[in-house]
Amino acid sequence: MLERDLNILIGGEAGQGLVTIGELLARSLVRSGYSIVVTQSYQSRIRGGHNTFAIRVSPDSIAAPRESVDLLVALDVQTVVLHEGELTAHGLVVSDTVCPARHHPCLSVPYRELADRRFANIVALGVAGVLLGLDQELVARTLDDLFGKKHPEVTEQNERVLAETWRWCSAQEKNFPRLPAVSERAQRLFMNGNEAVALGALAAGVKFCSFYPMTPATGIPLTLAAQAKAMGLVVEQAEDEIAAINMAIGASFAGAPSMVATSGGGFALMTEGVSLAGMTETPVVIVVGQRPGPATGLPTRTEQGDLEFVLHAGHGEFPRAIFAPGTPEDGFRLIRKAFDLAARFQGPIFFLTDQFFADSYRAVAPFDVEALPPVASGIEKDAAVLPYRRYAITESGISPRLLPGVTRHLVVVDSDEHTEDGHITEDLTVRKAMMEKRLRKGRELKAEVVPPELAGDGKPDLLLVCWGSAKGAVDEAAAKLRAGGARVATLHFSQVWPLVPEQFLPHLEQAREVVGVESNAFGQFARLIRRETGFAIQRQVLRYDGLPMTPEYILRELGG
Amino acid sequence: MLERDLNILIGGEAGQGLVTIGELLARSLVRSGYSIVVTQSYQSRIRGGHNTFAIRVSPDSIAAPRESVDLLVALDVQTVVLHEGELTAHGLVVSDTVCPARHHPCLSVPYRELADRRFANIVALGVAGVLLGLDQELVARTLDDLFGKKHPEVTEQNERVLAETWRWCSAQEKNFPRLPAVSERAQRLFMNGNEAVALGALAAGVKFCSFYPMTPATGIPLTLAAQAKAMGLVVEQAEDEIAAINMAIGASFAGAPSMVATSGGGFALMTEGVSLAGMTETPVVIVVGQRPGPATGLPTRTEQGDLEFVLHAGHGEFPRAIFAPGTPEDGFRLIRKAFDLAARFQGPIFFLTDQFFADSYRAVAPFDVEALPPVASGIEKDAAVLPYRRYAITESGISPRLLPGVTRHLVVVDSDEHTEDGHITEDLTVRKAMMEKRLRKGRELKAEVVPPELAGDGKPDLLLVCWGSAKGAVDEAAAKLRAGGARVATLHFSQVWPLVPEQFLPHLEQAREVVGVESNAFGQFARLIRRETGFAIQRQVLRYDGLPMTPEYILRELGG
Amino acid sequence: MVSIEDYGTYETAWCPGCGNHSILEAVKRGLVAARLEPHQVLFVSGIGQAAKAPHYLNANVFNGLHGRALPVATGAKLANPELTVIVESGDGCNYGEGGNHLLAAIRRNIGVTLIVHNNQVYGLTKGQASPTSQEGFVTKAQPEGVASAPFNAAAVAVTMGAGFVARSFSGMIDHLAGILPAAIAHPGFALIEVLQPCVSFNKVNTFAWYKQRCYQLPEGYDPGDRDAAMRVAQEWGERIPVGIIYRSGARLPLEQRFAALHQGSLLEREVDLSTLKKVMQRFV
Amino acid sequence: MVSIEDYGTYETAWCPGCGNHSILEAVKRGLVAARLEPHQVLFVSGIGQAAKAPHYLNANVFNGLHGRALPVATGAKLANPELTVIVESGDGCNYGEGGNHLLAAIRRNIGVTLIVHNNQVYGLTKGQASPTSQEGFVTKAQPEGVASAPFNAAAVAVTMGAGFVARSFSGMIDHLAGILPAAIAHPGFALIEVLQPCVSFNKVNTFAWYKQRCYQLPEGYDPGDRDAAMRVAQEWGERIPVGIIYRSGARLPLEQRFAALHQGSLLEREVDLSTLKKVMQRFV
Ligand SMILES: Cc1ncc(C[n+]2csc(CCOP(=O)(O)OP(=O)(O)O)c2C)c(N)n1
Ligand SMILES: Cc1ncc(C[n+]2csc(CCOP(=O)(O)OP(=O)(O)O)c2C)c(N)n1
Ligand code: SF4
Ligand code: SF4
Ligand SMILES: [Mg+2]
Ligand SMILES: [Mg+2]
Repeated sequence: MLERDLNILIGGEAGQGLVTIGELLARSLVRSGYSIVVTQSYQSRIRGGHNTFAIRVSPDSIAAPRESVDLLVALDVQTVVLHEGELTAHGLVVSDTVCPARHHPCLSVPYRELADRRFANIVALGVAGVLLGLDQELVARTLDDLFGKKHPEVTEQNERVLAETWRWCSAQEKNFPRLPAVSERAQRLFMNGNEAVALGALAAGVKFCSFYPMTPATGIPLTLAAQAKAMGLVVEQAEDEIAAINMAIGASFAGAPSMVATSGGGFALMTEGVSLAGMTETPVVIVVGQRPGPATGLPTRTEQGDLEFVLHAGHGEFPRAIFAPGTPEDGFRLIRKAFDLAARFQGPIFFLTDQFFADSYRAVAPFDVEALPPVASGIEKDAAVLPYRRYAITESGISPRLLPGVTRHLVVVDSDEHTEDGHITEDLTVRKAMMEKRLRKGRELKAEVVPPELAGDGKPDLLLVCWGSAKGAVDEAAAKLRAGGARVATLHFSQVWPLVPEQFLPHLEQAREVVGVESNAFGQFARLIRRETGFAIQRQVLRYDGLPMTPEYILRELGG
Repeated sequence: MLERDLNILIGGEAGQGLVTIGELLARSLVRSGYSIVVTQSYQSRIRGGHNTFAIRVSPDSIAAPRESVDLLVALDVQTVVLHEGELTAHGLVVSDTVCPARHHPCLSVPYRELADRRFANIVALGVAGVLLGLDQELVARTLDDLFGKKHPEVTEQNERVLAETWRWCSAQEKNFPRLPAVSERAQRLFMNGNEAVALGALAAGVKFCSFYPMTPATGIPLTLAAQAKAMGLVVEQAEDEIAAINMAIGASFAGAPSMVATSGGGFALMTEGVSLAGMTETPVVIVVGQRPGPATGLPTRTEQGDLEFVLHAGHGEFPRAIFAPGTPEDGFRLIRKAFDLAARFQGPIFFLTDQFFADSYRAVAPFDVEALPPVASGIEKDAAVLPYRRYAITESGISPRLLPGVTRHLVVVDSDEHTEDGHITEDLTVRKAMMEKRLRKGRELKAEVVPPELAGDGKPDLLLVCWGSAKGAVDEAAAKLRAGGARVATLHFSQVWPLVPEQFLPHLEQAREVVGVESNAFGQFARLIRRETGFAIQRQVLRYDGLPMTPEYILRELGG
Repeated sequence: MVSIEDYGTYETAWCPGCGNHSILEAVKRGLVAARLEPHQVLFVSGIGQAAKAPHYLNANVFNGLHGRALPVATGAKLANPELTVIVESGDGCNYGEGGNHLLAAIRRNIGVTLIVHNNQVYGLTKGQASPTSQEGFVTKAQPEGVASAPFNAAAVAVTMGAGFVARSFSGMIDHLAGILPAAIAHPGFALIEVLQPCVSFNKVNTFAWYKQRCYQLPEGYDPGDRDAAMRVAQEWGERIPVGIIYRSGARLPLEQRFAALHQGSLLEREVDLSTLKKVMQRFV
Repeated sequence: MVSIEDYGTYETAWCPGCGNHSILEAVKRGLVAARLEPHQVLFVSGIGQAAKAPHYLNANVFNGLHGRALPVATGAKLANPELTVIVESGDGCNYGEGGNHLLAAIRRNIGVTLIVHNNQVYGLTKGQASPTSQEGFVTKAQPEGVASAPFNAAAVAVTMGAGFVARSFSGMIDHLAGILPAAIAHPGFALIEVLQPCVSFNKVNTFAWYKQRCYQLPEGYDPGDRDAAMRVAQEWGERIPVGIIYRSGARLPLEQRFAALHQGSLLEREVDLSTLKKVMQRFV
């Protein structure tokens, strides 16, 4: 084990339950106080094929996946064939009694002896638990928490199989390093990016979510749907993405804080609606979980290829903001900010994630629900100035918003250019004034921008610039380089629009070399920086093979 | 009359036939050998409201509209009220017997005496014809050419009314400058931008056009539909824009050179299809006739607000080219180039126009149909290498294209990431190779870029940079400034993507001051130039009130 | 008491003689008959001549995108079921660009009244065929005549089990004004298709054409009889039936199906922190 | 003579036990029965489990976007009417995302055969409700149960006058293989809806569920009788009829309606310069 972490890769066919094992194991690790980074790699199919669930774990705080594997839990032969090469020198394979590993020791598990076929998952979980030195009791409880209610009929058998496996495995001779103990066992939540975003939305007061299923974004509406009854919100599956965004706009107009979640292709269908939100000045939060395109592309993999598309989506000109969380904590915190900005600035606010972020489980410090900053409703109780005009021209560009049906004032909004009272107009003087009113909101939005996070040396030899989910990998690559004596800093943007050059241009200019790190082929964020500041990022680490950014990839590309 | 041009504004309600008068008069002027620039300004309604049809005319070549008016042909009182202020010092109003003009002479036409109500248009035409010094015979012939076949029953009356009007008007005392004579009366075509684009497409061999009606683009499919039978093509109205682009992609895949035409909102719905064309490498020409947004905006006005949207439309990354014609001649020539590039580079090629361009009639030199450069089909007759692979990886990125059903080879294409033979894959090495293959086509596309046109001083004090339909106005503004002794040059881009900095960066750098001129609020093209070259255009003339760019507007904004 | 004056009088952008004028008048009368005050009503429309209608009366208005009125209306109704939500738009808007949303609205049985102004043509974009244009109809976009079969919304709606399906004609103001309150009162989705001459672009289906053909369903007609409704809905040609073709309250409206809405609208609800904390606990 | 081997054998990405396997087999047999060679056929599909089908046989394939197979197929058929164009995709693809195109394809009567794999669920995206999911069906996305009424494509198609409407079941390979050649031979749009169990996500409408309900239309059934077809198409519950429900050759297919196509396909036509010159003359 290099440093103080282990990387466990569970591999097998879709339908073999590897996600179940992975989630149970990962959750057990989190409950034991460890930090984790899960990377899910799956195919666009339901059974068969080859999927993996990787858990990197450490007693220290980690935020990036790792490529090399210490423990390979192979649910089929193919997993060994495909991944043995990724094993570290001390790596161990856990497999069935027949193990095709050629260069690494193998712990051959007598699955059939230990349990009925249906409980093979529990056996695999148990073996991994023992190897990692987990507490049997804790794993058993985790198992029960997750399956006890849903399948009480098998609770007992589950426990028995786990105990049996534990006994068997503990008795085996195995040369596998134990995980270093955690120093303090603080409570952590176990969640992936999608769940963090959904929880943040709930905490922000989301009341309406319409969606059309699309990987990797579907997890958000599903998480919301599971809580819809308890939390009092409506989650509605739409007939298509066009309906989804228009429904959300309608619900928001009528007074429900609203969101949609989709991926590139579905978002493409929403772009007319984006423009509608801009024109009618209706708040709406739009989550785009990126995956590799063009078109259907690689539906279950990851990429950061839609930044420019999202930034310019929708015809005509109107202000917007785009968040790009680097961690689940960011996801929770920033989606709340997104709802707040949507309400206050009355328009579309974007949330740009990706498959890696969406599916990556982490150990997250519990959110102090009572202490969260308030999220604005953006709605007035009554008209301060009469007659009420939905689009009253103001200095900030923000007009007082009333809800239809709530007061006696009529709320009139229009997708055409409109007068202050919301009625269609072709008066070109009004047009100009309305454009300027809308655009003024953009200037105010700038005052609220979350500044990028600089970490490391203030005047570095090397500055790595990144955004969104690449954060963990970039931070760790930088740490490695620093450990090697280099003066390296990182600059991570969790809000990628608007850009406020004063917040970061000095950093770029003070670095001897700046390298952009992003998961796309065009270097989209680097282009954007140049457009906004003139600063040309000369060197780039780009990735567009569908896999998440890793510290190793960055170091390789840097030739380090 | 300043200089050697006249500006005639015909105004009235929709449904009064002002477009008929305008077209007849403009066509007569073109047939008389004059150069014209028509600006149509209309509302999003069928009857009533206030519309204008402005014809600027000169014996010299002109390419921009002019704001001040010499001859105001008012079909209703409102026209005088609204436009008298635009009249030049020597301006004349042509109106009904009651003329509300306050500061300008009025030629009061006894419409009711001269003809039956139904022929009021002919009277107005006749009056304008006499005032402009046109040949009665020529105007009569123009009238007959246009209405003779369609309404033979009124041919005689038309002629009588025209003759009667001519007699009456010639006898009036009027103090209106005649148009300077033309030096040589070369044959010119009378057409607007949409027609030029449609004709160019026909000349390029377009065989399929699907569309959903949307102002200002509808004229293109309508022009094609009128010739569909004669020219052997299929024009199909789709149920929505999504169907339109997917149909065009299907037709193109099967072997018909295909196009769509729409405006911003309709284009928004096409963006997923754009990405599909990129991924499947299917040629398709996409015309986007811009109008002011966001959303429905000002449906009948003009803007250049969708450049960034079109440039980044579609999820994922793939190469594209965007043309932006400055004149109808450009429209004809470049749409042919668009078809050629689409076929050769196998993907979406964009054609960015706007309402001003679409509706502006001009006198266009006839195209030498025999001498047109060939347009590639991009289709192989048979597979050179076996087995046939639709996405064979090549150095140029371009793979040999066969048609389904035409040979015994099977043509397989996929919106998912695919292998060379077109089948769905999740192999990430293949993914990377395919991305790179597709992107290599972008590099080749760069070699074909139409360079921007520099006019005027090589090392100017002032360089005006523009694109698309702003050309005429910018050229004329520059000419005016030069006439005042300034060293001014213009740089016009009729292709706005890809950009090849070597083609224009030296010009930018050599100018003492560079001013960007575009019809949007963000200065989108200026941002793009900065992104691609680092060159920051410091000063901009922007317009976003829905009216076309004019020389006067530019000069005013420049404070000149 | 609400009166027709409360709904105001506006200058319109429609052609003189257009059927839209009468529809507007009938809608205002219908709203008064339904005893609704302007602020209780939300009109949602798309883009087109018909879709301008909500601008010409006093009410809350969301004038959205071409073809997308129904999803906006659905969202608004779900957010605040207390609103009376009426969609008004053209045949192109609802059956062309928005066809998919019509199917979904029927399936959802959302409590929205849809008034389709059917002039069998695209008016605002100057006369292309619409989904209801009759076969052979010649336009500049269809110089060889319309090839597609016309869409019969009433028939499709009845087939799909919509709970309120009616047809009227702009030439019958009282008829339409009479149907509207019933449609609004209907719990669930209600479709009223109104035949409407377009004097500028439809020279075939003129006022006289409709006038001659439209006949009111007889007194004894039972809109609860689905088979009869199917037959009547399919009738289109020399005679065109108008009236309430089908009516059934069998299905619960969508807005009554969400647990979250059992406590009323989604407006001004504070985040329930204690429940949220419980939700968080699941992630431990 | 073409044989089933010509259509090849591929490894699929479908779950063991999935109804798609049988549909694939039936389609191949049907193509052989129709005496079509692989290169004469173009399959167009969308995205979903069903939409992967064309990858698993030898033919020309355009695997496009989710919901958008029909317009692609329409364009291809218009460009080259000699191609046999078959669309294969799921219920979500055709009735959800692509609902508007289904309506348009029926109205156009485009000469395309549409095979809808109807598993009453979204398979590929892991089990959300589809437009055909039955009311009350519980999924992770619909924890309170599906609220919308299921979409009955056959009934809507018959109502709209589609010329060939059939239903089959993946458990009846011969039945489906027998219908396909007739659908392909039909001039104009043909719909075949195939009921198909999804073993992974639809635990309600299982193989046994369908098996128990599906019955073949009796020998004497006349698919030319529109009223009967309406009744049969509406039948869905304890008994589900399969077979050719409706058939009529009354309408010309779209591809025969364009003058430009009277001279054959649009392929490899040179620009007719002399006509072009005449066209230009109109602009003098
Ligand atoms: C996405 C989009 N496509 C096209 C248009 C252009 N458009 C505006 S109205 C209209 C047709 C209107 O027809 P209909 O709905 O029948 O209304 P009518 O004008 O006949 O009342 C179209 C195509 C648009 N505004 N948006
Ligand atoms: C525009 C768009 N939205 C959503 C998706 C995600 N998606 C892929 S397949 C699918 C549903 C498939 O259901 P169905 O058509 O019934 O096919 P099945 O998998 O059940 O065979 C969805 C929603 C997509 N690919 N594109
Ligand atoms: S164009 Fe037709 S629908 Fe539009 S206002 Fe005029 S008559 Fe009415
Ligand atoms: S998920 Fe369902 S539809 Fe998809 S392959 Fe598996 S069984 Fe078939
Ligand atoms: Mg209409
Ligand atoms: Mg399905």
